[in-house]
Amino acid sequence: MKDRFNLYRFASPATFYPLAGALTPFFFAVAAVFGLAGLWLGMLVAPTDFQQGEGYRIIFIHVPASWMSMFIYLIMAGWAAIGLAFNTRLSGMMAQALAPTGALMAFLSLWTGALWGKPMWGAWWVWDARLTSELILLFLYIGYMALTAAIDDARRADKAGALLLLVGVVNIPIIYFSVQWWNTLHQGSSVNLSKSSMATTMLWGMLLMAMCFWMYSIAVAFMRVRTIMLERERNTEWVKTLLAGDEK
Amino acid sequence: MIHWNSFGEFLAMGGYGFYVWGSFGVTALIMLIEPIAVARNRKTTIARLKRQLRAENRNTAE
Amino acid sequence: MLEADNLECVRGERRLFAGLGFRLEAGELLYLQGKNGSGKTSLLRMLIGLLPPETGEIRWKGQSIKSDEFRGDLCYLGHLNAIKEELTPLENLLAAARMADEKLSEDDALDALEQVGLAGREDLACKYLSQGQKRRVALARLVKEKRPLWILDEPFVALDVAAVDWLAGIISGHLQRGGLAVMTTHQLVEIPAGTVRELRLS
Amino acid sequence: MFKIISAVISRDLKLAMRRQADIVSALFFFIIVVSLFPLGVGPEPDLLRKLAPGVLWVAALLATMLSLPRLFADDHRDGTLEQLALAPHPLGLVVTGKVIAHWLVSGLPLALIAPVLGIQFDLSTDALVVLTFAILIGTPALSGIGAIGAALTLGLRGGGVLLSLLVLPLYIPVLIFGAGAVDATVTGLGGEGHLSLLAALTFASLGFAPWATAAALKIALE
Repeated sequence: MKDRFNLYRFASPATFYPLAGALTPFFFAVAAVFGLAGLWLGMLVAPTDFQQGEGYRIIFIHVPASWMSMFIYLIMAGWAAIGLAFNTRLSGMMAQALAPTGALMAFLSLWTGALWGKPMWGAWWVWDARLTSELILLFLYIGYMALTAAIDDARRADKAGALLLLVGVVNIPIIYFSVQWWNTLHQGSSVNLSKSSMATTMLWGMLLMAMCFWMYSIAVAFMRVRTIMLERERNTEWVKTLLAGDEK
Repeated sequence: MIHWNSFGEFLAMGGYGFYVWGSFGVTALIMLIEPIAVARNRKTTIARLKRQLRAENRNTAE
Repeated sequence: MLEADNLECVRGERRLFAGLGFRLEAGELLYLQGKNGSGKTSLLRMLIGLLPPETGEIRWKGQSIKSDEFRGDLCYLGHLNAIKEELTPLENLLAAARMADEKLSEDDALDALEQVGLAGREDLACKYLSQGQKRRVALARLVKEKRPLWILDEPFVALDVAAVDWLAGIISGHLQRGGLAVMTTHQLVEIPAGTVRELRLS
Repeated sequence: MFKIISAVISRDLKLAMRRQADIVSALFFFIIVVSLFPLGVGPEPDLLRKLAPGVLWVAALLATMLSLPRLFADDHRDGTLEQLALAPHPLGLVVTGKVIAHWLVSGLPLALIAPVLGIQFDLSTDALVVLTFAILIGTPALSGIGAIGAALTLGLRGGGVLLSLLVLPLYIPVLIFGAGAVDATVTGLGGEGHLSLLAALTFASLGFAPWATAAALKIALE
């Protein structure tokens, strides 16, 4: 019984490695298909928005990027919980592989938000509740990456990072509501992004783009986790055989 | 079916061209650079690990 | 009473030991020996429950050492003295006892300090003491220590001959009362009473 | 349970009293930062009144940050932390004691000096009272949340900067409600709502943070 558990624990990166390798091109391909379909629908077919003109088309990347930035943080927190509860090695590696992509998504969300805000609100940056929360989310990502990078011992880095993620995930709703509340107190008017009634083509375009971002994130995270695995497991037999072969 | 009448109109985005293409351009750039960077990192890591392994094997053989 | 089963220790990249096990009964002392970096301190940290072993299990009185109860039976002395430079030896002893939820009267504490040869220094902040004297402040804890399991990391380091003899006496008294002790050491010190066993890590 | 907490508090206070320079320097940092602002933005009373809540609170956050790295570092370096972790009661209780002690020597002095600094910003008496009260009930949350960061960065290179990076984003709700309470009083809206939310934050973080901190300390001690 004990031996089987051990075997499972030691085998899991070894089995996950080739699996992730085989799936990565597939996820990139699916991401490309979704992306092309989404762009076609969003950029070529969807009609003009009667309030925001053509400028609204930024939504097709702004919203998926924002969704992904939040979703990836949740997934990382989920891996963190698994890692702390069951002491699995894969979970820390997955969280670390996801973090840079999540941070980039948060950055894209801010960047496109600024480019959207300038023509719509007349300013690159407004202290809107969503933009502010997104900025804080970016800080949380950077904090996580800085902490795990600062700890040399991989296992301690995993555990400390996991704890930080859980603390962050508890705090995110509190931060979000406090920012929103603060924002309504100080602004009261003007900035309102309610998207009126959205045409179905727009909605579909957005969903397709969201799927594209999702698949892309999985693909990149798989690529990254494979490198992390090699690095971490370099003294195990499976990595040594792999390296002795023609792994590229 | 297609919303635009001409390619120029598509590029102009009803006067929002700079903002729309600025958003899409940077996104495309990031989505291009990130996988390339990850792949390069992977290559250098593998090369380094292979070097280390070879050095180790030499040491044990002696 | 203290059992270790099939312990494996991995620190960073290296596997320090594997398949290690032992059993220690009342009145027995276990000497851990081995070169620097052989995992002595890691094994001690496993035994006190701060370092979870990669595999294997450690039991105290038949139960896993993860319980609060185990820590109530444990007295650990690390290679760090765990004394505060700003406090006097007396304050250090009293504060440590209170924070460990132990009863220690001021008289007992003064008595212990006298035994380790710090009479007259009770009210001097520890930063004015020498290295050896600081070590004695840390060791003074053992004088009134009634907990059954002592785990000591290099207790004889930085002590002069007289102090080594005194400490050996304290440890053998502990063993005679039915206590257990695990220690790492470079110098083998003769302990007058109790069964002495050795474990060599390579 | 209270015996352990009070034992830790009394020891930490005794240590702090023998090292008063630490308390005093954090306090002076607070005073100086707050006093710099009028020099930077100009002496118009209306502007200063508007800025006061935010400036005082941000300075309070930074002054708290200043003393956080040492919260566990000394105990870690001399081996006391190991002994505390091996005591036969949950480590969370010890952390609770340390957090309370930290607040007594960092948050409490800030609250006591804050009304004096508020006068520099031409705040009304009402606003001064609310400011003091807000800092009084908000700073325990800062000590609690900060303890998590201090434990996570224990023994790391550049731990101090990293600590601010981790902890400051988590301080945002305290900043918002703390400064909001004073702001609401200044504008005549009444700060009770903010203050009760601030109290809720403090209670939640004092209940939750010590256990997260204890877990982080155990990771650091491995």
